[in-house]
Amino acid sequence: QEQFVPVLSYRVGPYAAGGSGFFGGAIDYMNLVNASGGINGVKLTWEECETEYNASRGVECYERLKSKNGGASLVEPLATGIAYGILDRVATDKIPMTTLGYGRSDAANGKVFPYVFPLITSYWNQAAAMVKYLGDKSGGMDKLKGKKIVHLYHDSAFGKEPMPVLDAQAAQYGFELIKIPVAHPGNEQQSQWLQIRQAKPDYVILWGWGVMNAVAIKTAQRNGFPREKILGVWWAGSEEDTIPAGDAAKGYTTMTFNTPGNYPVLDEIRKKVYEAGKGNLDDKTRIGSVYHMRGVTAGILWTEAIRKAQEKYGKGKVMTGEQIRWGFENLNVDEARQKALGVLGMFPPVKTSCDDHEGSGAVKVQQWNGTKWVAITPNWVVGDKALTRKLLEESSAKYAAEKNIKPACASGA
Amino acid sequence: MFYREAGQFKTTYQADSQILPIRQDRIGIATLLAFAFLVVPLIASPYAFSAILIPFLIFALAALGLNILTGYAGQLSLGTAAFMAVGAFAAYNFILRVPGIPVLVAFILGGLCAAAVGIVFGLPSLRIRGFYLAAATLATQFFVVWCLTKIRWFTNYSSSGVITAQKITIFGYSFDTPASKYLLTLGIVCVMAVLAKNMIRSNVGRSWMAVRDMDVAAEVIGFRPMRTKLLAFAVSSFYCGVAGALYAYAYLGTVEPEAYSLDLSFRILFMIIIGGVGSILGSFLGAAFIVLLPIWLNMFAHALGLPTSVASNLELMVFGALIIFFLIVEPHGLARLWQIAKEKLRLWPFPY
Amino acid sequence: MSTAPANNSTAAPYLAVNNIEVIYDHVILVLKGVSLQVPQGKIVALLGANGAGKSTTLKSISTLLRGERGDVTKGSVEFKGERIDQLTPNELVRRGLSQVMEGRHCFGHLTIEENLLTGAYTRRISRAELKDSLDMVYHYFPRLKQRRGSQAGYTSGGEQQMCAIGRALMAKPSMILLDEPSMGLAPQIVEEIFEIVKDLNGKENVSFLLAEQNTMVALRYADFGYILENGRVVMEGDAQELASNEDVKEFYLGVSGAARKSFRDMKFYRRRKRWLA
Amino acid sequence: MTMTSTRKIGDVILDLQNISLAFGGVKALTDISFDVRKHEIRAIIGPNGAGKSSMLNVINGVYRPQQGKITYRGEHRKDMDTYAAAKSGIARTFQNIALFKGMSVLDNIMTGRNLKMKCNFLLQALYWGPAQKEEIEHRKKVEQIIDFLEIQHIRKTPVSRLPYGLQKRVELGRALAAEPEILLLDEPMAGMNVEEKQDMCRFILDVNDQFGTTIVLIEHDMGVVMDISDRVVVLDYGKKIGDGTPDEVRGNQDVINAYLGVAH
Amino acid sequence: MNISFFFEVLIGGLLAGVMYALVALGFVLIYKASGVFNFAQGAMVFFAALTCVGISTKFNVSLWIAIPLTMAVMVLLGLATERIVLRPLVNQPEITLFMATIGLTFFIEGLAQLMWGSQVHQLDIGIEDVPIQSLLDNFNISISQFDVTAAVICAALVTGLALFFSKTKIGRALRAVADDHQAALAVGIPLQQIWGIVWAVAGFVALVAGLLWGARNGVQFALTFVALKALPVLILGGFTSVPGAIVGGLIIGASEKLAEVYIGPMVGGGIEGWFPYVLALLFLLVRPEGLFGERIIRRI
Ligand SMILES: Nc1ncnc2c1ncn2[C@@H]1O[C@H](COP(=O)(O)OP(=O)(O)OP(=O)(O)O)[C@@H](O)[C@H]1O
Ligand SMILES: Nc1ncnc2c1ncn2[C@@H]1O[C@H](COP(=O)(O)OP(=O)(O)OP(=O)(O)O)[C@@H](O)[C@H]1O
Ligand SMILES: [Mg+2]
Ligand SMILES: [Mg+2]
Repeated sequence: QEQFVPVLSYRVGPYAAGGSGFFGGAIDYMNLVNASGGINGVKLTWEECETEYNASRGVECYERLKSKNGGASLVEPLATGIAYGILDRVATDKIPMTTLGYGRSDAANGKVFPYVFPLITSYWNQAAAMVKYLGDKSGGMDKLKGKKIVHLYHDSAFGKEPMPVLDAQAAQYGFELIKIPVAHPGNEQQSQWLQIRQAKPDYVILWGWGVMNAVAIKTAQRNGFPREKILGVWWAGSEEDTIPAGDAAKGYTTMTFNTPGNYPVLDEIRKKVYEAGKGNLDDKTRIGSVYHMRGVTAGILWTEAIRKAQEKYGKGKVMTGEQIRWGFENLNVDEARQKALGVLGMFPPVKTSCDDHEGSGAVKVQQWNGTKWVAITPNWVVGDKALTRKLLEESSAKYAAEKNIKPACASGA
Repeated sequence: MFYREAGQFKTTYQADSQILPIRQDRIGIATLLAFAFLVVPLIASPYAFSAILIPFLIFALAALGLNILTGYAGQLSLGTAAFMAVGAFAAYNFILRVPGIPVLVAFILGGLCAAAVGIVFGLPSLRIRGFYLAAATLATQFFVVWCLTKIRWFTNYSSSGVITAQKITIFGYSFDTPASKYLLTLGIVCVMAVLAKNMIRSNVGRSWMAVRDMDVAAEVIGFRPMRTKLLAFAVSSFYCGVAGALYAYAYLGTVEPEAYSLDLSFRILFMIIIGGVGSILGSFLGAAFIVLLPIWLNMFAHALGLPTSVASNLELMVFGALIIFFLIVEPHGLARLWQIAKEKLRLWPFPY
Repeated sequence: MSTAPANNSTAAPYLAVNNIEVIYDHVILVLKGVSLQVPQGKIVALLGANGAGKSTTLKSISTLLRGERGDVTKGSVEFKGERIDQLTPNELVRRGLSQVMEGRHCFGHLTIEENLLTGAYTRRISRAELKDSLDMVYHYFPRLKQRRGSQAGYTSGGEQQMCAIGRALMAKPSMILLDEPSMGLAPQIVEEIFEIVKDLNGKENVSFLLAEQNTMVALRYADFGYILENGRVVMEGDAQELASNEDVKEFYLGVSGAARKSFRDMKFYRRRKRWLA
Repeated sequence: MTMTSTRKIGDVILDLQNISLAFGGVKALTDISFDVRKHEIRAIIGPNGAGKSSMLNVINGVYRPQQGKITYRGEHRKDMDTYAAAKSGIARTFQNIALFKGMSVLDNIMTGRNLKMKCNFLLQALYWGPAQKEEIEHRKKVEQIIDFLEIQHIRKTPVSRLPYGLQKRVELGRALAAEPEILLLDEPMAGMNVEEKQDMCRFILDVNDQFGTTIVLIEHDMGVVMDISDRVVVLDYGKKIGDGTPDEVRGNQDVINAYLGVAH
Repeated sequence: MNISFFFEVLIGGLLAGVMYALVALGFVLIYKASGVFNFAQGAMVFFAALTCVGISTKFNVSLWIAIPLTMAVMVLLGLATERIVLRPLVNQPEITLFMATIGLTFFIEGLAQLMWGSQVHQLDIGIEDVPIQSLLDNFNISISQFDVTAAVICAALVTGLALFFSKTKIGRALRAVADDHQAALAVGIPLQQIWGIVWAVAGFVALVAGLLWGARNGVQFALTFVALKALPVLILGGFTSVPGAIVGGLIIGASEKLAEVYIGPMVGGGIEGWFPYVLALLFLLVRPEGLFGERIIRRI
């Protein structure tokens, strides 16, 4: 009895470092689950397919693996392009897709996107939380008035995603928002940072991806801009972003949906997986790194969804995609459950519903101390969720209209 | 062997200028087409349709377009993906904004928009050639993608900048199964391949090749380089535009402008070089090679049970090495290899 | 069919081509077993109609065939008693075997003088010696001296031809393969070129193998000749002997009977009699 | 040798006056005037680099002379335009063969007829109706030329595989396909043996005879030039040093000094 | 906008341009020698930087030992490329050779990551990337001392290469080879040897570029993208000119930065991706062979 998970990973190309960390984490956790007897006795199996972060190859991988070994339980491509490429397909094939911290923010509306789960938090909630954090940091939201915030973004759909939120909040709190795009891939940012130096902003929001992040930090340093004032998006907040920047990254802060640190589950992975020679990372020091931890988190949420589904449809049985979808929609990983799993505080409590495929929306802020990340907000930060909810409803309604979808909660299978 | 043309005499020029003058070839192609249209839909798996056959056909069409420009008219271009993007986004907007427009018409209009863009960006080719032109066509690539991300109208103000292709419905029949999408794509590709072949064997095609082989001489003979080159750009972009629309509608379903990145342009260029520059058959062979090889390698690497990161990197290396190997064996591409094989067959059992 | 005795000199030939077969593109058989010899210090002419395979023969000797997707599938080539089929052209030039290719092949972007200088690439010589060699070429081709600063791509056809020949001379070879040296040259230059050939042959003991369409002149200067038809040697012999052969006279020299006929009086297209085996 | 031609040579069809052409410091042509009469075979001779090819390039508009006037069929102009030249019936062959290397012999010759083809590319793409008819019609004409030049057996061969001499013949075919009024031939017989030259001469004479095509010919083989041309102009260093019938030119001391060397 | 800001942008652009030129140089070398547009140059930059870092971390040696070792590796890579890829492709059309270098790109990228893993690394070559304090204090102009050092290194490299090509007979031979492989062989130019030398030198240039860019942006796969920055430099300066690479780099760097700062905001920014290409294109319309490229000879 085996539950099959296709792994659409990328381990070559420009994003290989992140891909190997994330998928390594997810596989490590699945190994750990198997080492502890599986999910109520059901073992997990998986097969990897190299997508190269490329939409067309990702679709091929998805199609190749989706009906293998009794059918795919779920997919997680960790690539926006691939996620879009298979968005329609997962609904037809009835395979839930998770998009942890990326993808369409409005997919949190389960009435329109029954099979898509942007778990934990979406870009919009992140942006709202950023503003919240900056407000708190300035000593209260009212202190934001008259402040200057630069939104330095990757010039693509990804970088523009938070703009509706930021614009609304700028109007609400009266700060000045300066938007500066960086052309892909962003390996030269002298002109942007000169502009920033000129504008003398109070904060810079760094909405970057890939090499752009390290270069931004480096260029900030060479232009004498303090890194403490830079607040990166979570895709700009991994070791892969700070290590290349070297000393320049010290003091740099970013958002994250994992609290950095060590957790019992990581120790278990070290012991039961790596010592058994089944570890997925070549370099053991990367255990517990940001991407790895994100992968572990994904693994946890996947297994929890399967577990949940088993509770409803029969313990110890292999679940179908449709049943797991229900599991994802009824997740409840609260602190008690986290404690049981040995991950208390590693990510915010997640509770999903048909209306809310995201399940949380809370984030933390972390800072690079020169060697590792440390959380600098003791509690989870949540921004203006009413605002993001409104945007989400509008946007998903538009999608539904375009695609002729009648918004409705999927009935349990 | 049965591959002989002996005894087949052409009594009219019409017969002699057929697309396939040798009877065995005609039979072969007819069988292949019958197979593709009638048998494949019955036996292929959904995976084969939506992950291999459809992308193969679409890439082949785009490669055909690029081959018209690069292979026949001799203008090296790295902007293929941009033209595809124009086709896709234009088709999307036509369907969105012109109620009731037939999908095929929208595809054609999308292609025409791409052709218009092609003409504009083809203008420099009148002065610039070779790798200089290739590097300059990168301007098209970056500029078009930039425009599509910057001007929100093109993506209907979608917050993510991603368009969702509408359903393909023709005369009330909606193409939503992989098999039906495959047949639609196959139909379009076949028609366009025949049109391309016709152009190549008549005066337009000769004008392109003349300009490619020696533009000064072509001018002396009375071809006008400007018209010829721009026509090549237009036709090629049209093909790419239609391919781009199919890429969005029949393959991915949703696309963001970045899906039409430089990477895609290069992939299509690889296809024509591996397949055969200046050969219609080559476009298909090259597309098959570039689509299938990584998949095979990937499956093969898994079968070997190598650690995944090693496997992925080895795949890449083997892919690169195979490209080089094929070029060394036959610099003129798979199509030429095929032709040589046929010539050998004709002489068989004698070596020459 | 004339059967001049095969090379009757006792010494091993300077250059020997033994029964070579050449295939282009894996399928087109062009040379079907060609053998020929060039004794040291002699001028040998290779004659034949268009497409007979003269250029191919020369290219297979100088191993330049590889670059054109041609293969020598059978036979061997020996130069100074050693097999050279596997050597690189660079090594051949170092050993004293140079080729002047058909169709000029000058380096278009280099000036005439630079073209000539590249000809001396393989020689390790002082500036003064280099200059001497240049002067020698300029002495033979004064026209080149005038155009020394122009890019070869912009010079006239004849100037390019001179440049190509001059470039080969710069290597101071002991054996030169000349492919159609007279093509596109004005009559008195043609004479001059053959005088140069004679000169080099006489004074410096340079051997020549020349493929030439201008049979009249070629046979006048050559010691020995081969006639190639369709990739086979169909006739060989002393130059004088060949020149007096009736068939050769008719087809290659344009003299039938006693006198040369006017081109205007050729009322019929000539059907060549083929010496086919 | 006697002139046995029955052709009647007509009026001046092409008249070049005081043509000067320079490339940077190189004076390719200096103040050259000469004319070409209808139906005649006009030869241009001269040493290498004298400016012969440049002269042809001026006539069909590849080069624009800095000075001078060209009168063609009664029209005066400062210089020609390649397209206009082709359109008004000037066709040529080149010294360095300028065939389209990637195409077959047949296609190469077909390109010669492009100005006579009227169908637009959409019809051609459909290859149907008028387009097909047109294609076949022109194919017939081209086949006549192929027969005339006796190159039937290589019809479908890519030209790059042909030996030099045959390529020259194909190039002539391409020029003939345009049914030109004036045919400019730049060393059509270079690299040919006597027999092939004889054939080539025959072609030229026949074209001249049968179609009345005017021919301007550059050639280094004095035998050919003296035998078949009606009038000869001699260039040297970009200057005209002689003009007249072959016999006149042959006797001209300047020409002997500059070009012929010994009297032929 | 004030004048010191203008100068800041201008100088920043010029220095960035020098960095582009460094990469462009590698292209020029190989194009000059063989008429091949070496698509693998970006991959070689990545390979060099990664190998250098990989050697120094894996064997725990200092960078100053790793650099010469890497150089040896790059030379070997160059020679192997000549032997395995180029030699069998002599006299083939440019596009074929171009494609072969694309194959080479995949191979090198795979090889680099296979050997050293796909992690990102920091590369510290001991030059701090901070503004020069005196300039900042006195003129309020921020110029990184790293960039200035890089410019000096680049200038030295360009001068060296320019001399090498103009003063040695290899330089002339290179130009001959680029014109006509077949004829170059016929006059006895040892094509193999020349290509070997050039690829080895290109490997060296890639190493220098890799070290500087790696120190600047970190050693990661994205180093291969710097090739995209070098292309407009190359077409503007001319594929065949070493000084052209420098001048092109300066022009592209300065104008791209000025455009982004002064024109960018008007059209929504992010124009650095295409602006250099469009600029280069405009230059090409005036001079189709780039500023210093050899004129293309078209004659019949
Ligand atoms: N690269 C090639 N590919 C295919 N066939 C070729 C190639 N080069 C030459 N041939 C063929 O080989 C034969 C011999 O050609 P070659 O050039 O040796 O003749 P040639 O005697 O030098 O003629 P010419 O006097 O015209 O120069 C010709 O029939 C030609 O078609
Ligand atoms: N495009 C050009 N640029 C520079 N110089 C040129 C150009 N075309 C011709 N020339 C020069 O003009 C002169 C005349 O050249 P042209 O080609 O007309 O000579 P030609 O009489 O045809 O000689 P040949 O018999 O050798 O072919 C030559 O010196 C040549 O170098
Ligand atoms: Mg020959
Ligand atoms: Mg000439």
